[in-house]
Amino acid sequence: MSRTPSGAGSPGAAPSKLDTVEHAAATPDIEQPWAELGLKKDEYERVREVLGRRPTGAELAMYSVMWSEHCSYKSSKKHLRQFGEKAPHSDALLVGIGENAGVVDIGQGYAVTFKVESHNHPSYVEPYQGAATGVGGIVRDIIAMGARPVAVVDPLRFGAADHPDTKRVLPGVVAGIGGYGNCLGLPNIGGETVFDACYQGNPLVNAGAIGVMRHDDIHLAKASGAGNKVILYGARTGGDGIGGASILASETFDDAKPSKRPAVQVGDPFQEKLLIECTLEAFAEKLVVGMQDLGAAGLSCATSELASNGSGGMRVTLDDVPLRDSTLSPEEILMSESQERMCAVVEPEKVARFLEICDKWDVIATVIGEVTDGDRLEIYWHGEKIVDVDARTVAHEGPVYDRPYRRPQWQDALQADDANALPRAADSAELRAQVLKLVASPNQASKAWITSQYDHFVQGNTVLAQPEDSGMLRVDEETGLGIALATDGNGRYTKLDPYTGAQLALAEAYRNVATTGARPLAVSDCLNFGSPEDPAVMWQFTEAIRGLADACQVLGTPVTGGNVSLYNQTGEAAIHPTPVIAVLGVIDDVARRTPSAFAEEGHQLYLLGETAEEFGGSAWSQVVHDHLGGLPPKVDLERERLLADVLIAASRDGMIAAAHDLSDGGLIQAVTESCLRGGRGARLVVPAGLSASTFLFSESAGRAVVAVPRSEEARFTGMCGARGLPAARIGVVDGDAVEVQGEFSLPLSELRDAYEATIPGLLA
Amino acid sequence: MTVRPSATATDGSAGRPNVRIGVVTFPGSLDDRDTQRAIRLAGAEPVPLWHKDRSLGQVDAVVLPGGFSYGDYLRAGSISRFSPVMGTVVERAREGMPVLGICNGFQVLTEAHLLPGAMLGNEHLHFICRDQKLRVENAGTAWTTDYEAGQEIHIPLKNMDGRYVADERTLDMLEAEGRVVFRYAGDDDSTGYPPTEQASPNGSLRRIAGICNAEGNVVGLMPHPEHATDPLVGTGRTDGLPFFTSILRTFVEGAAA
Amino acid sequence: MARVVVDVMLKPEILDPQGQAVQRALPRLGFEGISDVRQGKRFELEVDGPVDDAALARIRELAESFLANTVIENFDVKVEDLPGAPGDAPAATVTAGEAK
Amino acid sequence: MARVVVDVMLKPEILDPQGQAVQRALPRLGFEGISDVRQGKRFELEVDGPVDDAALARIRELAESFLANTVIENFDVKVEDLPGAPGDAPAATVTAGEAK
Ligand SMILES: Nc1ncnc2c1ncn2[C@@H]1O[C@H](COP(=O)(O)OP(=O)(O)O)[C@@H](O)[C@H]1O
Ligand SMILES: [Mg+2]
Repeated sequence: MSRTPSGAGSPGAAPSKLDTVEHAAATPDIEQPWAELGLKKDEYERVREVLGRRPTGAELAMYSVMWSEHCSYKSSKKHLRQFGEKAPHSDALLVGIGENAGVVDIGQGYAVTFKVESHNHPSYVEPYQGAATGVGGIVRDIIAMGARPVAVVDPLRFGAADHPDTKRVLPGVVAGIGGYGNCLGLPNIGGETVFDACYQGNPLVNAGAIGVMRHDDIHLAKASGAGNKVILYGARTGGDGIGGASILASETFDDAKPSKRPAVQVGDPFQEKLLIECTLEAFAEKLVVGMQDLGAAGLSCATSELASNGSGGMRVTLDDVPLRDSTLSPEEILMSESQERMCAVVEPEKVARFLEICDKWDVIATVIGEVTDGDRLEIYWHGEKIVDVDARTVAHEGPVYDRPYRRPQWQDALQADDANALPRAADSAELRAQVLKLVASPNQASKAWITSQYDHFVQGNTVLAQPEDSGMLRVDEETGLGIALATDGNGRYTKLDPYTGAQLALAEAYRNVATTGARPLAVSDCLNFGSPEDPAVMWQFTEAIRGLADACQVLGTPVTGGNVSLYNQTGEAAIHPTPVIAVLGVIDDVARRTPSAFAEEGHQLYLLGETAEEFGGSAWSQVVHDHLGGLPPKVDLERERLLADVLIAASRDGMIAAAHDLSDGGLIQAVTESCLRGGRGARLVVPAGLSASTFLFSESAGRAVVAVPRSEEARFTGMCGARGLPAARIGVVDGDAVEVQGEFSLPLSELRDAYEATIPGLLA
Repeated sequence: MTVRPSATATDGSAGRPNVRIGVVTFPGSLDDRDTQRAIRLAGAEPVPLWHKDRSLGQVDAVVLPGGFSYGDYLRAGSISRFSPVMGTVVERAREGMPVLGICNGFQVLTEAHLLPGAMLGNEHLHFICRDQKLRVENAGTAWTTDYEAGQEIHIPLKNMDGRYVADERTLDMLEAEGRVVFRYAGDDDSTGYPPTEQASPNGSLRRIAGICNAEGNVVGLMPHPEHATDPLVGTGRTDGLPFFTSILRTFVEGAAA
Repeated sequence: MARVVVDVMLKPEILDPQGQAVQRALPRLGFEGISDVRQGKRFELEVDGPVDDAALARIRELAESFLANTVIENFDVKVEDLPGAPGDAPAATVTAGEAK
Repeated sequence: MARVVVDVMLKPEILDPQGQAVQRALPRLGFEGISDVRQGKRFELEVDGPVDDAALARIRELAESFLANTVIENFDVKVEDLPGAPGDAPAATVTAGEAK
């Protein structure tokens, strides 16, 4: 390694000379590697303008990471504003967009915070560690709000199921998510696993976390109060995840090979578990004024955001940062993304107690600076000032782009390629074969191989977990108050129509929450798209945001926060636009949750909602015809609301024994799953006016199937009738086969084999 | 075995001895709170114990809970074994105090040589979490009297390092002395992992899920009884509750005698 | 038959939580004077036939593409004397290759 | 400063599924001619001061009581030349001890 111990300044300076603020002011003409650090020419010029001089090496490091797409949202900011502008009024929203995570009131003095983030690229490079550190990062966001993390979820997307590289990526990702989450003691209560060739080379590894706190424990990332101390605690800072900073740290550009600093870090879940415990103990003793996790952009981000959200003044002595590698330069320390670190702002008289708690948990904690009266973020190294900036310009006043967007030319042709025109099964035998093929297809098959690698029991509050429609947790043991969470996304629908696709994702997650008996309250999202520099992708992105914001308005569920992941593409080929939507719900007593298993013979099966011929983007069109075209199912948000109301009321009044929402795969997929879960068969009758194929495979939105005990039938149908929700009796729980009268009968054992063998077979 | 109830206090209402069961928290323990809850549900008093303390307070028995103490780095249980609290636990266990090790706690007990054998990574190399069928082989230990020998129960299994290994001589001895307390029963598995050589969910030799020491006061098992004590959460069953009522009864009857 | 050993260690700049946990435990066990511990993997491969340059080249390839992820790990390939039994052989004799 | 390496391998009679998994994957990757693979652990200890007999004896004790669980594992302790950087050093030179 050829780095100089004290850290070289900018190239051209003598290696031993530190690039101080003073030096920068005196040497305006030195060439700086802004391009290598990912800044555009005009962005670099803007930095010089903001500072009134050239930046020091350290300042350049900070601006370059903080003004990156990942940290500044420069391509998406303009559009994300809609989530705030169109937000429906909600009394439940305690903290909205802009903080580490939004906070929602669930009653009885409890508040919940939840968020989903992407860790796509690292997980492709090093599946285990990439996914593991993704979980670590999202959990720190939750702790930073003052909440105890109570569960994680993991929406995942991989390339084709039978592609050899999927065999490398998937097991590693799953083991990493499990390895980290299990070791933290967080139950995994849901997620998604989707295969599609479009994700080859760009797997989507999204990780979500939920935390619970009391109202008065909410903490914001804010450094206020001159004299308050800034404490860095957790892991030592190392040379991992530095990326471009090594360019700054090297003596010349030439010896800065890009591979020198790996972009992937190794996670230490044990360290993170200690961080959780000591942070919560510090919160409980009211020792903390402000709190920030260290994620992307490490200390650059934490210091500038804490300062910027406060009065703006902060002085940091970088020499006090505990290092794992004593040769790190100040630029590298500022940019390092070493995992498992947090930053707290603490009043001086409480510092001793804070450090004591860290010591109890064997967590290294160091005062690295203090809040100052001024409005400058100043950073010192070896007694010299190397950063002197207005923190806001780093953290919040980065560039904003209005990137061009244009509906792609191919969109019309894609939509014209109508899936409803695809040939249907010619006879009952073919229909039966199609059902088996559907149930056994990788996207529809059982995900138990994956989900059994996740602890869903730990913490002792898991009421529902996979494979239920949503995960559900008990929050209060006395009252039974609980929360539910579901995540959904459908890249195929969104490709066909981004506006509708995003709404369908929201509608499905919303429906999944209501299906279990919980009332949907709030939304978080993770927007995975290709390159924003491609106007077609940018159009998909803007349409999806518009669709989501509009739908949230109708459903009354505000977006509380989210995450944007762009540049998911290989060469010219972008992934399907994939907004992943998480919906959080509340249930006043988890004892009345609705499970999805058909557990008792004789229960009547009702199909709620209306079924039309809608095959565009469907699983059937993919599995049977390898086809993607036409329009996605229509969205009727008022209907979704009504359906949710009915499902919640039926759960509250004990009218239904089971419910399962209908989504990809249609009715037959849902019935098969509920039958297999309960170990009971079902006899179904195709309703008049529908073809068997449409009845079984159509993916019309706003539907669910419920099992109603005979004793409740009149009351239940009466309620549906009174509220105007179509409810058709389609069969009964019975026997040990799924039988569609006049068409076919499929023994449960045959269905089970088809459903359960696929994923293990692919990954063995 | 001899039970020496230090259970002196009585809870006024029932006049019943107040049985105090310590639950050790190591850094990285995860199921410690759940174990405390299960103890409370069974009617005893859970007492949190901290790994850095040598003292066990006034407890009558100790549970080493599940989790990933010290991240399970090096080997599961290998670092916790050297904690101050374990010095006392080992001492008191040798004097006859009942000790139960669940999952990570079982791993700590083997590393501390309170129980023979060792725990290795699951044979299929995956973490496994599922509802597991077990057969109770020995209903005579301090922790299993409320079961019947031969009874089949379902409790959650969730671990990475659950493969019980010992040499043949040790295994034969365990069998001969009735010290195999639980065995994995059936392989009603829907996860699709290839069946292990040993027909157990993790490759444990002779399908051993739990064992005890010669005196029967120290029991270790991989599955988690504390997660099968409340019908609303976990597996929806309460098959794990008898662990905690057994130990309660051990003391209540010991005190009455 | 010969044995080839592939040692895989995390790169120096990468955090090694396992090694760190071991090191932190040492003082408690009464061991002083060890300033750093790194933990890695050791693969013992029993090779049929002679371990010539071609065989070693293939094993290096195997190490690079499969046994190690060179994004975060370094590896080292060496040939060992024919051992008595796996796991208790005398140490290496020939360094056959390494990667950084 | 010197480096002492402790290799820890499962005893031969103990099933090593990790090694087996590697071995099973080999044909798929196009590697033939490897009849057995065992996977173990390698610890690199950086020792302050001289590595004399006393120091080695202490490290052997450490290996026996802590780094290995001798119920299931064997270990081997050796001294390495002063390396350039951890993880990419040339192979061992002195066999300092072993246990069965
Ligand atoms: N990677 C995963 N992690 C956790 N749970 C998962 C994962 N993949 C799928 N699941 C669970 O499997 C079940 C079926 O998934 P899916 O078919 O996507 O449900 P739905 O169609 O109701 O959204 C759900 O309970 C889901 O949470
Ligand atoms: Mg669903």
